[in-house]
Amino acid sequence: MALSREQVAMRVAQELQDGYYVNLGIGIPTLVANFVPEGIEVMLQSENGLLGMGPYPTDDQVDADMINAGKETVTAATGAAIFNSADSFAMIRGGHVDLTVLGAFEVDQQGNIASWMIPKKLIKGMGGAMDLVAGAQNIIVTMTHASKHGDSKLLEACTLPLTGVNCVKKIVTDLAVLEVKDGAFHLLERAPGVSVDEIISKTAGKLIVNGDTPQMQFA
Amino acid sequence: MALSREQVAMRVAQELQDGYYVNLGIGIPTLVANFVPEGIEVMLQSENGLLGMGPYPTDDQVDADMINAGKETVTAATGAAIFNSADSFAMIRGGHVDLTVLGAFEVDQQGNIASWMIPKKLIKGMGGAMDLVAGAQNIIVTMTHASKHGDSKLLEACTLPLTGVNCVKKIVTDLAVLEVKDGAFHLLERAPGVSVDEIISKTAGKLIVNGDTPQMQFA
Amino acid sequence: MAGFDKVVTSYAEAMDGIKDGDTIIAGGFGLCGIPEGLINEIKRKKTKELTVVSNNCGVDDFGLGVLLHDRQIKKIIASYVGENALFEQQLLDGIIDVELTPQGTLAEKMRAGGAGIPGFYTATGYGTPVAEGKEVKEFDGRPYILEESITGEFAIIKAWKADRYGNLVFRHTAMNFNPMAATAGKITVAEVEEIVEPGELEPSQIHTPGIYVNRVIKGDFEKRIERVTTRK
Amino acid sequence: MAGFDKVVTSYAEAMDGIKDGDTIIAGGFGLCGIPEGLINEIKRKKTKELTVVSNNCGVDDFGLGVLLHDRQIKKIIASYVGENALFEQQLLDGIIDVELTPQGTLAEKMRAGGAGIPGFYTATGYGTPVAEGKEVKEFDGRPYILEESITGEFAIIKAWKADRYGNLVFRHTAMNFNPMAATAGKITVAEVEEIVEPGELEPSQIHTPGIYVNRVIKGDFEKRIERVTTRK
Repeated sequence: MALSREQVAMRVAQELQDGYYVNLGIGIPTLVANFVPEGIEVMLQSENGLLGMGPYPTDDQVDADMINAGKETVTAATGAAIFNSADSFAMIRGGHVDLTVLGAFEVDQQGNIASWMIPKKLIKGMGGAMDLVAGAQNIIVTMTHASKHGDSKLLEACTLPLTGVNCVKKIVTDLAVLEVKDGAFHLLERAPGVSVDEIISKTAGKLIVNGDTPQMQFA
Repeated sequence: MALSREQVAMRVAQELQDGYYVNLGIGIPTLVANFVPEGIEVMLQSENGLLGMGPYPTDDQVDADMINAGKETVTAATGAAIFNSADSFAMIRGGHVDLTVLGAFEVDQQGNIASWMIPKKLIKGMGGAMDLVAGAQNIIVTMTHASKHGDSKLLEACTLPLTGVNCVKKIVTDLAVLEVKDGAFHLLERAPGVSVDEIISKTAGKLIVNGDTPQMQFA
Repeated sequence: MAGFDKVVTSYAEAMDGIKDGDTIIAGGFGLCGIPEGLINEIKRKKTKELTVVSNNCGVDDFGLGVLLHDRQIKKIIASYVGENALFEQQLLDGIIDVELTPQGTLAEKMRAGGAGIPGFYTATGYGTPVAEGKEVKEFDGRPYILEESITGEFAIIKAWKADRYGNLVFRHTAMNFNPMAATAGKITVAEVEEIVEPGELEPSQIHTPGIYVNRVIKGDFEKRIERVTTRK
Repeated sequence: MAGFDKVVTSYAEAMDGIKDGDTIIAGGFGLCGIPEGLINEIKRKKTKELTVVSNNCGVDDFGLGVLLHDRQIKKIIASYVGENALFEQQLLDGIIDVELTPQGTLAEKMRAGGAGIPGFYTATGYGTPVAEGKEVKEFDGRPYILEESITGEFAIIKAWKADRYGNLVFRHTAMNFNPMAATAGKITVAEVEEIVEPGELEPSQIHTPGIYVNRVIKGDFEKRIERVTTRK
């Protein structure tokens, strides 16, 4: 069965390592923070200028001057640092963030990602997404494997305007975990109860399946 | 009679305006700070990262962590700001310093300056001089008009490796005040008791003398 | 130090000299750390044909969004404009032009403008619509695009504390784009919560040295929050 | 947070992994704000063929100058090397190579290295020997030269206070090149005067966020002064 949003976040959280500096995008990526494995500590970077993002504030902690990149009120964790936007993106562009998790409309087998614009619909802007995908050492994309209409989001070539090229290394969808390399998607894991055939049928790009595909493990 | 070092500094100080941010080089330029005219306040920028340089410390104020660009111990004036070297040169390169005063080996009629290197003698390095001459809105060069051997330092074209091109606007020597524009030195003032003929004889580059040349005035 | 006293007492003085067609660099991220009173003064003056450089364009009735009602903005250079329905309408109607710029590139373009760096190379946006028409150069085998700096006739920013010399300190994440914007204006105006005497701010803890700031005004801030998000 | 505790207790650990031929980015201006103990550890380890990137090269018997005695430095990228007679001799003898770089360009090259900006344009040095072999480009009618970023295997810096996560605060003008150097090392080691617990440093007053710092060691500094200059 397809994973819930929370389960996708739980699976992504398994990729975290102790001491990682991580940038989590809006949506499912934000949920990853709730599932950091036992014994592991990560520091969250928010691109508006905060390293060491803490939990949401309690009602009496709310401060208009303390927000995250999603414009939500947040707190600073113990040992946090706050800096300006140029310094924040120097950190991102310079490859100092260990892992970036973000959503996407489409990913293709070259590791290209489209996540910011659907022509003829409203153009909201790319925010920090282009900087993040260009700068991160390691990018995990989370999204549903296919659209509501059943159209695959894992393509031979993205059809929407790109956010970045040759940058996505790993994808966690509601159906599978895949690696992107050598111009193909490589199936690593499948969601519990989801068949390899279903994944094949919902992957439009080149998909490499190597022998048995283990199911994702959730502790 | 040729001006003393102090008199050159006094004459340069007449160029200061209230509210100026000023960078003073090593040597005579440093002395300018001693002759800031009554009723005028300037703030001194030291390119190692200090805006608002104060006087030298008293013996008990000496602090190894508080130095100027000449590596001398200094103090911070009230209202000073301290920042890193990249930010300091952003300030300089971005043209935010109102006036830079520095010494030179040679200046030519195109406003080129040579101040950092004498081939076959020791190469010490340019330090911040190239950044200063490229970034300042207004540059005054102070130097003796001619070398000890009588060789003019105001040339048709500099003979030494350049520090910057087309940047010097004004020169205050021990003999004269000159403006550099349209490919020539324009004589503005002469030192008290110094004849125009002496200045002409000691200026190798193209010199424009327009009518009577007033003597410098010292209050 | 009369020459260094940057404090003005009216918004009219604060924005004196702004004219139709000017480029305004504005600090702020969303509605956080924005110069509320300076924006309202521009609205009051009805200055037109403005090019606004800011990460966002406020919301319909707050922040830079208030300049849309009288069509004061001709063009905006921003990274994200998705919070504003009126903006969307003016974009569709061709009243306003938008140059979408990646957030980090935008911050760096402002910094570069203030720092005398006319252009820099970044991998951000390579291979995307952002790269169209821009020079591409390889360094160590990776392609980068050339981005040019931004400066403006005015920069309007919001700080927490200022001293009379214009030295500024920002509070928490209300810092955001304000320090870079401060460097990129020919005239930089800072609206602040508190004005202190020179010497009260620790020199090495000043975020923006006074050399960048031409005018300081004490503001009175609503500080609207876009998304109040709390836990139990 | 075990994963974020950057504190090491020996200089051997602090400089573990340095090897012959490495590029070392060093903070400091003259003898002010230099990582004295880390430099001495490199001397002790006798690492050779180093490329050192630093504004200066110390004096004969202090700072980076101590690495000259055993000819550990192959090349130095600096803006001013005039305080060091041994350096001069090795330069004349062809033992050491020097790449003189304007001070502001050097600071910006380090910052760019840390910020993922492979190159930037500056007017500094145009028309001088510094521009030789460099690409020239005009912006708004003025010529600028292309300067490339610098990174190194190690950055060695000196700070005042650090917390265990590697967040750093610098003291007075001992800040200088240290913050930029911190961003430009694959491994960045900070030698500091005092180690405090996370939370003791005010977040918005941290000069160098811990993300740039891999190791922190408490040092014991002589803090030699080059030119003690006093008034009555």
